[in-house]
Amino acid sequence: MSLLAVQFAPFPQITREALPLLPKTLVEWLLAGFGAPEWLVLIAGFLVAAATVVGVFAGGFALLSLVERKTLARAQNRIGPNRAGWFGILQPVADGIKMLTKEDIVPAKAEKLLHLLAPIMIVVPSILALGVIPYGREWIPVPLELGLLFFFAVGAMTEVSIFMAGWASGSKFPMLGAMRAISQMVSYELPLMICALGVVMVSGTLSLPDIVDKQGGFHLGFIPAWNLFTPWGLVAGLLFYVCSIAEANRCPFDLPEGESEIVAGHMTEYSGFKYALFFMGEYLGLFAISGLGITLFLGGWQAPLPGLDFVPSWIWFFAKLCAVIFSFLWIRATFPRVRIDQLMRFAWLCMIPMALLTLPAAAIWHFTGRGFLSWVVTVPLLLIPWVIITVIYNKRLAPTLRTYHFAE
Amino acid sequence: MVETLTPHLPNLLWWVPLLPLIAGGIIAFLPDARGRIASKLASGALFVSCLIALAALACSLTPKEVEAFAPLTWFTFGDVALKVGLLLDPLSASMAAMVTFVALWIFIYSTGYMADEKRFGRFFGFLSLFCGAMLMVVLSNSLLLLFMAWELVGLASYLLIGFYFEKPSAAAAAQKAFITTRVGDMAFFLGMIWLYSQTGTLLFYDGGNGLLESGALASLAGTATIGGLSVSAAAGLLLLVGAMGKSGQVPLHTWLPDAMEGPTPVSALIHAATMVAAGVFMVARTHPIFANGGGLTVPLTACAWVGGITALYAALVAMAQTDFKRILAYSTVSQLGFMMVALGTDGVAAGMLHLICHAFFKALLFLSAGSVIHGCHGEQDIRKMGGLSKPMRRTFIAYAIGMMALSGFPFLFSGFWSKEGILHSAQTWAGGYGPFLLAASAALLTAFYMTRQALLVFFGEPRKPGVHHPHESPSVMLVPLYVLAAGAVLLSLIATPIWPWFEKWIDGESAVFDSGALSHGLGLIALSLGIVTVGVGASWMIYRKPSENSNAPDPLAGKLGPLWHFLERAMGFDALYEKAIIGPLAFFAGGVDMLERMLFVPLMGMAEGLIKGFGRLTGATDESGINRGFNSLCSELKNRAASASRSQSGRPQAYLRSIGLGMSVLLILYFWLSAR
Amino acid sequence: MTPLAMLLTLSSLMFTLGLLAVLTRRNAILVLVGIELMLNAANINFIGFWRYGPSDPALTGPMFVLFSIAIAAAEAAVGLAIILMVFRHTRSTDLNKLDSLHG
Amino acid sequence: MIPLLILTPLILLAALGAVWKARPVHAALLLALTLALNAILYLVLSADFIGLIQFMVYVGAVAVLIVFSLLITRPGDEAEEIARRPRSLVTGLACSLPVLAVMLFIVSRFENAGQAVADARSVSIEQLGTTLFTTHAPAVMAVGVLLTAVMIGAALFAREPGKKTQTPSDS
Repeated sequence: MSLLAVQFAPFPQITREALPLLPKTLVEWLLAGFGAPEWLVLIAGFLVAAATVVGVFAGGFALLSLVERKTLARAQNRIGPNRAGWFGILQPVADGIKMLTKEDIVPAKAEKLLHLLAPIMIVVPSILALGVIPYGREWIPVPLELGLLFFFAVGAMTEVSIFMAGWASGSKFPMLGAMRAISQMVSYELPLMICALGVVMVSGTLSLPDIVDKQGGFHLGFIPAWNLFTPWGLVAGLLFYVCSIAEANRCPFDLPEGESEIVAGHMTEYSGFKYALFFMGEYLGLFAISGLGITLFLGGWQAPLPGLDFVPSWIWFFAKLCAVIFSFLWIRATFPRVRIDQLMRFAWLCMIPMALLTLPAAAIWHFTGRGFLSWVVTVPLLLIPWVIITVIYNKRLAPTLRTYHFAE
Repeated sequence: MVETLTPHLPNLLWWVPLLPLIAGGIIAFLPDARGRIASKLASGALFVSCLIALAALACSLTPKEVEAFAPLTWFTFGDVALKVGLLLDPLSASMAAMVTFVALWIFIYSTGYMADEKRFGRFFGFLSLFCGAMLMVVLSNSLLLLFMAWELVGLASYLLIGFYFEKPSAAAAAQKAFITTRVGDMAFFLGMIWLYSQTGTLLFYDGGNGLLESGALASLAGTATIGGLSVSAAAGLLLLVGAMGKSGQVPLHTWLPDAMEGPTPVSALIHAATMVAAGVFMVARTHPIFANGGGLTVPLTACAWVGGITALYAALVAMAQTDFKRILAYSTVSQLGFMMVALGTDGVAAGMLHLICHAFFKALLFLSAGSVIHGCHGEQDIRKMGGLSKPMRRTFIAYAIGMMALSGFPFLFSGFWSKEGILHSAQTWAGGYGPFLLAASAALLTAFYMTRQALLVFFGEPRKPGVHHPHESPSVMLVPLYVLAAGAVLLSLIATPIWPWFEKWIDGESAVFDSGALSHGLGLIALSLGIVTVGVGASWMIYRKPSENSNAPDPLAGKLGPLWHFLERAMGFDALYEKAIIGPLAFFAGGVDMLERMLFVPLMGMAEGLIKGFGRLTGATDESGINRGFNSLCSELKNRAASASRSQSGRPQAYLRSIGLGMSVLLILYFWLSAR
Repeated sequence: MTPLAMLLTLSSLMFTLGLLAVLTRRNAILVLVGIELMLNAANINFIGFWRYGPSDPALTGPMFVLFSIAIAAAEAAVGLAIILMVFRHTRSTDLNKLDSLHG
Repeated sequence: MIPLLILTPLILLAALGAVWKARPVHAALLLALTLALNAILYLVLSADFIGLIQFMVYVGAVAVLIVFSLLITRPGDEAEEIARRPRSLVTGLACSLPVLAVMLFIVSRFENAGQAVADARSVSIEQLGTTLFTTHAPAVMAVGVLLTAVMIGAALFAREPGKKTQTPSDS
């Protein structure tokens, strides 16, 4: 009875910006209304916020699996899945049901506990990472002061979980796949962080919302003040983009679970729901890393053109996200897989030096007044080494025409 | 020619003694096989030095004051510099010329005489060494240099007497000669040191402050020594003893007859002409010291008496000798006695004259003796010879000239005049007639034994049946005989009182031709004529018909009986010395040896035992105590170390455990202490 | 029992466990695990004292921890590199076998 | 205080597992767990930056490194490990227990040191940055040099001797 007697506070006014926070405010409002204790309301609010994020990106995952297959097909001049529902829209549901109903095989020699734990450990960091990215002016699930650091710290867990997955399944292939995956991720994490460092240095804070705020405003009226449109930002952005592909183990760098090589890499011994979890982990990781890329270089939820204030900020974030994801898919459709030694050499002898270069470039850019003059100074500083490194030093990495030896 | 030479004299004169010495040095390095070269080298060197000596003689003919050449400083010790140098005055010039001339002909003679000798080179090496030393004695301006050369001469005589060192008698004779002369030399050395300490210099003539100049002589005369003798007198006596040793005067004469063991040319050169004359020359050279203090000084009287006694003694002994060369040896001793008498009685010039003449005819006699022995194939006993005048005619003639000169045949021979001069100075001596009488009787006996020798050797029938036809010596041996014979005769020219050139030259005045001089010395000449005729006559009477067999007793032996045998044994001097000196010495040596054996040997034995015992003791302690202890200590240490090293197991965790323990113990200790 | 005491006991226990691991483990890599534990124990101390000790404007605690983390990482890297090299050389990481430096 | 009470036993258990576990990989993973819990402890103690750094460095890098080297050397001697355990444990304990005793004795001195309830104290990035780069600038540079040296050294050590990094395209 006492429930009804509770006095409801007036429903807070929902603005367009705060639309994604609707469920959170709704639940808080209800609990408060029902006289729940303060900490309960707080926790419930957090939980609901988290739920919304997970829900959004789980939906995104499902959509992405379909869209990826569609775009790949279109790129290869075929139609892609269109049976399951109108234009194949229900294909993810079908995959999901397939995954759930598949028998969950656990190899005899596997470490039972670790085998189970591995997939979970892969999804958790991605979700944590998603929690810290600012999606909209209002919609920041966890506004951490050390947001970026948190993102990378959590990112570090993925290597351990991949190792667990590979080692726990007991057999040789997963082990080898895990080792290759780990070496690849460790190698590419370094340039990733160094590029992010550039942004941190320029914007002066580690908290992601502040970084996005700093990217507001427009140069010369129509060019948005995103980090991408600065000399060092361009280079750092591109490097960040390439590293994020490698981090997500996608296409040119999808060596670990390359179908034609080591079966499915560290995921060979998994089937059923665990396998699905792996995929979910991968895609969520993709969302997280591209989200970070957007916040650092593409101005997060900042509008591309002036005068578009009426559009809520999170719309811009998701638009950019779709664009970036599409570019991933596009790359996956076009580029051949890279060999492991080329991959490693590219990371250590090409990416890291350039990433290190962006730091002084950013410093010089900052201290020469960030204007036209700084452009003139920093561009050669970056261009010349880039030419030296790619053209002269790593000539062997350039793709060469394949020569076919036909049996005489 | 004289003027051109005098400026070069100082360094030319040095070559006179140096050339033979250098020749001797070179010969010493030549192997014996190259003997021929040695003789040519030695005679060549001597020939050159003889030329220089004659040239020097020519320079010193014109009488002028004594010319001492610049002395060289031999070596300096502290601020004192010892100087040596050469001297050219009539005395040294005449002696140098005589020595080189006689030695040269003896060299030539000995190339023939020693031809078949195995060690030919070595002989000539010693000879040239001797000549060099003798010339150094003669020409030296410093008593030290003289003494040094004197010793060298003694060495040379030792080497030459002991030339046939295989013969034990020769070796013993050489040793005897050397030791007896050493006794004399010791006295000479003491005298020299004494003179040096008094005057501070040893140079004879040194521009005013030399030894023989007035300044030094005055200082010597002044200081009196023990027994009231002045220093110069005492030193003079010592020098006299040195001269007696070298010239074979009575107490120290025993070595000279035995020196005949050496080859005959050696006897001729050394024991007739030169070396024995060294003593006489030294006395003549240092005469001012002897005569220091004026009048009848002690050394001079001693010299005279010693000379007289020696002359008579040697003449007596010579009568009873049967060995050809021993007779000549004793005659040399007596002639030296004559010279000493001359020097003792202020007849320095007469003494020197007799010395030079004696050198010529005594060398002649010895060389002829050599050729006789050579002819008789080494036979030396006159009793086994006889009638050699026919087979060895030329040797006989030379011998005869020498014999007549020695025994003083009148007028023609130098011996007569020089002996007459000595008798004259002995007669006019202030110190009494003693020496005169001794000298006269000695002269008589000289004539006697020389004719005895001549008769026994050259006249009568050859007594030795085995000696088949003795052959005459080759001309290389005869030519020197003729030259020396000529010398013995020609010297009389400068010796006669008519034209006493030599005496005046020695005394520094110029000689005056005075035909009347003979008239006022007639008594003495008559006396000496008488002496000679008596001596020869008596000898002729006794030895006219020598008995046929060679071992018949000597006719004189029958008459004198025991006295003859006494004389034959040289008055028993050897036996005397044997008993008087060698006996006690041997006894003393025996006693010391016994002392040694009785006292020292056991002592040493004890000491040895002690040391060996101590050694054994330390060895034992070392072995048992230290070694074993040390080894056990080492092995203990090693085991302990081994166990300790095991803790260093190499396992890091073991180390960490110990670190942990250590740390906790330390901390506990720290807190426990701080809590207290 | 103040939180600081709690933290200190935690760190000493952790240090001891690390020490035990270092002393007992035969595998070189697991010794490294022990060493990491000991280092973390030290870090806990630093943060504990910084947090509950007297206020410290100079932030020595955190500074120390930062440097210690950096150096621990470096040490782990070098240690493992060496262990790998030794492994390649002797085909074993068993510490008891690597005792050639014995006395 | 409560989170502390929860975390401490967890950390100790994980650490004990890391030390005790026979299988090396399990031990390594448990180490990763202890390090993660440690990071969480730092976060609880409101040393955020250090916690995240700890998490990133230790869990991300060191644990992976250790696990990686375990993969390479593949130690398989768990059986022998167990067989030998009692003896080595005894010696190990004998050495480490006194150390523990000493430490606990010292800790007992601090029984009531420090505030019971901590005041709100946190370190901001700016504070950390300024102190790090002003007072400890040389230290930071030294650590920089050290890390580069280590990187090069480790690369050199781990390289197969003699074999140049061959890439197929070089043939």
